[in-house]
Amino acid sequence: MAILTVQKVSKYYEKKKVLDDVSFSLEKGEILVIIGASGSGKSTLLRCINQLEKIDEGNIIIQEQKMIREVKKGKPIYEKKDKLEKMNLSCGMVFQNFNLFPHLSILENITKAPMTVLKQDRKTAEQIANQLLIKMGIENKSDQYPCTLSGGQQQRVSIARALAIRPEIIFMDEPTSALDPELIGEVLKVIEELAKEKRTMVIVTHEIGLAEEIADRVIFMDQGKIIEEGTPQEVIGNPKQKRTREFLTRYQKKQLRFGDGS
Amino acid sequence: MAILTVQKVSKYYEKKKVLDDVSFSLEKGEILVIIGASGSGKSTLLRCINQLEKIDEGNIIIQEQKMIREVKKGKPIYEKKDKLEKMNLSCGMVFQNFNLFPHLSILENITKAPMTVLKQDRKTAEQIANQLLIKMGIENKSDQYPCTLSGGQQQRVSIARALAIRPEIIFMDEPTSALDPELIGEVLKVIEELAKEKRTMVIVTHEIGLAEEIADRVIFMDQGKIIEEGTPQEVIGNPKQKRTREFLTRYQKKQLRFGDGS
Amino acid sequence: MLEKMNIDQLLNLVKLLGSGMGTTLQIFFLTMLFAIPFGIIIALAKNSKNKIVAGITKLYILLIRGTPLMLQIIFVYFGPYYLCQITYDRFTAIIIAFVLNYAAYFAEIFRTGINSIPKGQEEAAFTLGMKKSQIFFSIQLPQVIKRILPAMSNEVISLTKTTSLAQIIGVTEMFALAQKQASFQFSIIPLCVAGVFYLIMCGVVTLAFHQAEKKLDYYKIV
Amino acid sequence: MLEKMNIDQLLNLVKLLGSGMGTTLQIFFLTMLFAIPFGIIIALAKNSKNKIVAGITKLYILLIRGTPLMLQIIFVYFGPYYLCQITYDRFTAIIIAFVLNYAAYFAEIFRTGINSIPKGQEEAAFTLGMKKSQIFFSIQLPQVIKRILPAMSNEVISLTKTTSLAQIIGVTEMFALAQKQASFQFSIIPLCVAGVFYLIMCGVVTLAFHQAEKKLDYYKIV
Amino acid sequence: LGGKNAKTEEAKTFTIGLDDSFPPFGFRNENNEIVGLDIDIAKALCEKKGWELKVQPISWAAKEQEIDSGNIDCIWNGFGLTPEREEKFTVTDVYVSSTNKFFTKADSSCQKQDDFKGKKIAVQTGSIQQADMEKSEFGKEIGELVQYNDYLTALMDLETGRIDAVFMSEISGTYIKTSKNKDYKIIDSEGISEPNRDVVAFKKGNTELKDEVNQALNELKQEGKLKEISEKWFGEDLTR
Ligand SMILES: Nc1ncnc2c1ncn2[C@@H]1O[C@H](COP(=O)(O)OP(=O)(O)OP(=O)(O)O)[C@@H](O)[C@H]1O
Ligand SMILES: Nc1ncnc2c1ncn2[C@@H]1O[C@H](COP(=O)(O)OP(=O)(O)OP(=O)(O)O)[C@@H](O)[C@H]1O
Ligand SMILES: [Mg+2]
Ligand SMILES: [Mg+2]
Repeated sequence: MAILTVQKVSKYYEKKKVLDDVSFSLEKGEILVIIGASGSGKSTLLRCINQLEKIDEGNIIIQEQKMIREVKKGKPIYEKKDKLEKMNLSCGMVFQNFNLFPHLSILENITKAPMTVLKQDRKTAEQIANQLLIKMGIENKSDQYPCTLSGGQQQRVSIARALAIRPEIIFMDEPTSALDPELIGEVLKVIEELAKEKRTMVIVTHEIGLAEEIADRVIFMDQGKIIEEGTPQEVIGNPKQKRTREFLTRYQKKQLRFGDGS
Repeated sequence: MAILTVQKVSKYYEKKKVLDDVSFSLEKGEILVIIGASGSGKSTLLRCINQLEKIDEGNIIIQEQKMIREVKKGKPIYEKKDKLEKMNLSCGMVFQNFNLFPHLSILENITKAPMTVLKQDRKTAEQIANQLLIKMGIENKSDQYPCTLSGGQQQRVSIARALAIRPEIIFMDEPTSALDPELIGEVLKVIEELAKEKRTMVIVTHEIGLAEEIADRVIFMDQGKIIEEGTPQEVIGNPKQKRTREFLTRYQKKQLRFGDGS
Repeated sequence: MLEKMNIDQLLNLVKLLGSGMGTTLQIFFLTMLFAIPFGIIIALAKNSKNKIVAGITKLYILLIRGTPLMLQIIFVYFGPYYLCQITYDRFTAIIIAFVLNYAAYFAEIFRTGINSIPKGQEEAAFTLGMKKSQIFFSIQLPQVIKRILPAMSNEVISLTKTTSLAQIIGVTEMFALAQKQASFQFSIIPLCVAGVFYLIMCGVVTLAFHQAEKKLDYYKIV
Repeated sequence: MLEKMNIDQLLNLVKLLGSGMGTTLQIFFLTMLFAIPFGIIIALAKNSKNKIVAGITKLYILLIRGTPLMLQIIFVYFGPYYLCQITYDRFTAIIIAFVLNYAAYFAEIFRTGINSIPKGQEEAAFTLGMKKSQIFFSIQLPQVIKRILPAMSNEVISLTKTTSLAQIIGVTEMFALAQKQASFQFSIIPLCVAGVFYLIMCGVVTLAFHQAEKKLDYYKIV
Repeated sequence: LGGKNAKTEEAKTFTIGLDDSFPPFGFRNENNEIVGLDIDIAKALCEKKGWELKVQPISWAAKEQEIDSGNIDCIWNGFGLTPEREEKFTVTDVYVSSTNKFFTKADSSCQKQDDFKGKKIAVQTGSIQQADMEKSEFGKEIGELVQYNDYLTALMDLETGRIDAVFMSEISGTYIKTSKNKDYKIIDSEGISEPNRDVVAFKKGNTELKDEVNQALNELKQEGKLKEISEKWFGEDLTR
C-alpha cells in the first residue's frame, strides 16, 4: 500500500502551468530523488504535498487520506482542517535555507513543535531533541543560537527539527545547495544515515552523486511534467529521454572538466 | 620585475592574527590561485591588497610603488592619498556576492566608474562596456537591472565592471561559490577566457579543478600563513605538507563518492 | 520674561510640575498598555486577506494619520454626546483618543515588522504542524519586537510630549501646569522646566529601549 | 454647535481657510527643502568616526527629540533677542525651528537607510577607484531614497499637521484661522473643515510617496 | 445641580467652567490653586446659596461643547458679552466691565491711537479684541494684526520690538503691569470696541439656573460684596 500517492496534480501560477498532470506514488521506506532543471516545478511539487501551496487539479493521498474531498465546478475542495492538520503532521520538510528560528536556541528550535503541537512535556521533548542532536553530530551546540552555526550545522539542526515531530515521510528541497562546498559533505553524511535507517524520503537535489548512491527511485522533471522515472541506473546511468540526457550531460561536462583533483 | 609584491604582511583583528608574515610576489601575466580552508585568511589577504583593510606589519608593493611609506613606533604609515588611489586603480576586484549596484542598469554598472573615475565620455565608456558584455556573453542584457539576472550572469557583469577600469591585476574572491551548481560553468568559462589572454590574476577559489586548469602557481594558506606554494602539479598533485594533503583529501573524498554520473 | 527666580521659587515650581507628572505618566502608560495590543490587532487586520476588513483598516489608518490628534480628542470627547447624549469622564476620553491614535501608528510599525520576517520561517513552522496563532505568538512576535524597537522608540518618545494635548479637554497634566504658571508668573521659565522634565522622560525611554535592544542582542536578525 | 450652516457660509469658510493654506504650504515646503539636506549632513555627522562630531550630533538629536517643538520655536524666536538683542522675522524663525527639528528626525531615518545598504557595494565602488563623495552620491544616496520612503512618508505626514504650531509666535496659518473662526462662530465646524484640509494634504502626500515608491520599483532592494 | 439634571435638591454642586490661565479672572497661583476675581465671586455666591463650588478647568476652544454636554453648569471666566454670544447662551446681567486699550513699551513714540496707524498690533487669537479690531475702521489702517495664542508670547514680543502694541482688555493688562512691575504705557482706544461687559453664561434655555445666579449676584452687589472683591483685585470697583 502506497504511503503517498500524487494523482494527476496540476498547479497554475496565474496563467502559467507549473505542475502538469503529475502522478507518482511512494512506498513506505522508499527513497525518491527528484532531479530536474531550475524552474521545472520540483519545489512547487513538494510545497503542494506539504500544503504550502494549493493544487488546482488532481488529488494527493497521504496514508490513505485524501487531501481533496470533492471537486465542485472544476475547483478542488480541500478536506476539513483537522484532517489536513493530521496529514501535515505526517510530513516533515527540510528547506534549502534551513529556516531555523533565529530567536530560539538550537534545543528550543527542535523542541518547540513537539511541545506545542504534540503536547510533549519539556523533559521528554528535550530528551528526544538531544538524541537527535547526537545523531546529527552537533550535541555540543544545543544552547547556541542559529546565527553562531555554520550553514552545514544549521541544516543538520533543521533536519533534526523535522524529525522531532516523527513524520512518516521526510521531504527535502535541495538541502545542500545553500552550503559552501566544504560543508556539503557533513549534510550528505546525515542524509545517508537516514537512508540506511530506511526512512521514507523525497529529496530534491542537484547532487547527482547523492541520487545514485541512495535513491531507490529517481524522477526527472521538466517544465512541470515527470519526463522519466525509474531506478538510478535507469534514469541517470542510461536515460531514455533526450531532455534527461541533455540535463545530465551538462553536469557531467562540468564535473569532468573540473573533476576531482586526484 | 614583479608587478605585485607582498612583503611579510601581518594583520590582526583585535588580538587574533589573521595574516601571519605573508610574503609572495606576482609577475605580469601570471595567474595565481589561492586555496585554503575557511577562515585561513584568503579574503583578508585580498582585501589588504585592495586597501579595504589596513595591514599591521609588512608592506605591499604594486608596480614598484610601496603602500607603506614608513614605520613609526611600530605602526605602518600609509602613502599619500593620490598614490594610494593610483595603486587602487591598478587593482580590480571581483567579489563572491557580485556587489552589483541594484539601482543601475547593467550598462550603467559598468560605465559608472570609467565615467566618474577615468573621466571617459559616455560614448567611449558605453562602447567599451558593450565590448566587455559581448566578451562575457551577455550583450543582450545591457538595459536590464541586476535583480533580473541569474547569479552567473550577475557575476559575469561584475567581472566586466572590474575590467572596465583596465586594471593591471584582477583579484577574484571565490567568484563562483555563491552560485547554483548549474551556473558555475558559465563563470568558469569566462575566467578561462581571461586566463587565455594572459591577464595577471589572483583567484581565491574552492574549485580545485579550476586551479589545476589555469593556475601558473598555487598558494595554500592555513591559519593566516602560506603553508605551501608551487605549480598546480606540485601543490595539488603532490602536496608536501600534511595540512595540504588533509585539505585536498576532504575534497577528493566528496568528489569521489558523489562523482560525475557518467 | 527671563528674570531671575530664587531657588525656593524654582523648587516650588519643580514640585508643582512634578505633581502634574502623575497625570502625564498615567496617560503615557495607559496609552502604551492599550495601544500596543490594539495596534497588533489593526496590523493583522490590515494584512488580512478579507478585503473588507483590510479596507476598513486602511480607511481608519488614513483618517487617524490624516487629521490632527487635537481634533480626534475633541471628537472622542464630544462625539458621543452629539450622537446619543452620552457624556463620560474626560480622562477616559483622553485615553480612548490616545489609544485610537497611537494604535494606528503602532499598527504600521508592527505590520512592517511582521512583513519583514522571512516567510520561510512561517512555512517551516507550518510544516511542523504549528497553528497560525502559535506561529504568530511564539515564532513571529518575539522577532517582530526586536525588529521594531527603533521605530517604536521614536513613537514612544513622541508620545511623551504629545500627552500635553490632554489639556484640550481640560485634563491638567504637567505641561498644562507649566503653561499656566508661565502665564501667572509671566515668565517662560516654567516652560523651560517642563522642557527639562520632557528631556528626562525622553532619556529614560531612550535608555529603556537601549536596554531592550541589548537584551535582544543575543541573536542576529536573518 | 453642530447646527446647520448654509452653503454660502461654508463656502466662505473654505475660502478663508484656503487663504491660510498659503502659509501652511510655505512652511511645509520650505521645511522639506532645507531639512532634507541638513538631515543628510547630520546623519553623516552622526556616522562620523570623529568622536567629537558624532558626540555633538548625538546631543543635538537628543535635545531636539527630547523637547517639544513648541519650546524650540519659542527659543529660536526669542533666544537671539535675550542673548544678544537680535530680532528677526517671525516667519524665518518658524522655518529655522522647523528645519532644526525635522532635520533631526530625518537624520535618524537617513542614517538607518545608509547603514542598511550592504557594505559590499561601497567596497566594490571603492575598488573601482571611486571617491567617498562619489560613492555616496551616485551609489548610496539613490538607494537610500528608496529604502527610507515609508519612514519619510510618516514624518512628512506629521509635518502637514505640525505646521499649525506656527501660530505660537503669531504666524497665522490655516489652523489658526480655523481656531479663530471656531471661537467667533462658537462652532467646531471650522475645525472640522480644517480637518478636511489636513486630510486632503495627507492624501496628496500619501499619493506622492506612493508614486515615488512605484517609480523606484524598477529595481529590487538586495 | 452639576451635570445635566441641574436641579435635584440633594446634589448641590455648582460647576463653573473656566480657562484657568486667564488672570486676573481665574488662574493658577504658584501653589497651583485656582484663584482670581471670578473664583472669589463664585465662592461668595455659593456660600450664599449653600451650594458646593466645583471649579472645572476647560479648554477655551471647547467651551460650547462643555456647556452643551452638561459637563459644566456655566462659563464663568471674564466672559465678555457679544451679540453672537448673547444668541448662543443664556446669560446673566453684566457684573464687571472694562475697556480695551493699547499696551505699549514705556519708551514708545506712540502717544495716542492714531500713532498706531501702519504699526503692528497684537491680539489674542479668537478674542473679542481681535474681532473688534478686524471689524473697526481703525483696524484697516494698522500695518499688521498679529495673533498670538496667549498674552505671554505677545508681550514678550512687544519687548523684542517686533510688535508695537498689544490690544487687550484693561483689566488683564493692568493686572500684568502691576503684578509684574512692568512699565507699559497704556493708551486709550476709541471707536474700535464697546466696553467689555462680562457675564456668566449658561446653556441656551437654562433660564432657571440663570435667574437664580443672577439674583444672587444682585444680592451680593447690594451687600457690597462685589465691590470688596473688585477692590481686592484691581484697587477699584469695576462691578456694575
Ligand atoms: N509564487 C510564485 N508566483 C509565480 N510563479 C512562481 C511562484 N513560485 C514559483 N513560480 C514559477 O513556477 C515554476 C516552478 O518553480 P519551482 O520553484 O517549483 O521550480 P524548481 O524546479 O524548484 O526550480 P529550482 O531548481 O530553481 O528550485 C517556475 O517557472 C517559477 O518561476
Ligand atoms: N571584520 C572582522 N572582524 C573580526 N574578525 C574577522 C573579520 N573578518 C574576518 N575575520 C576573521 O579573520 C579570519 C580570516 O578570515 P577570512 O575571511 O580572510 O578567511 P577566508 O580564508 O576568506 O575564509 P572563507 O573561505 O570562509 O572566505 C577568520 O578567522 C575570521 O573569523
Ligand atoms: Mg526549487
Ligand atoms: Mg573568504
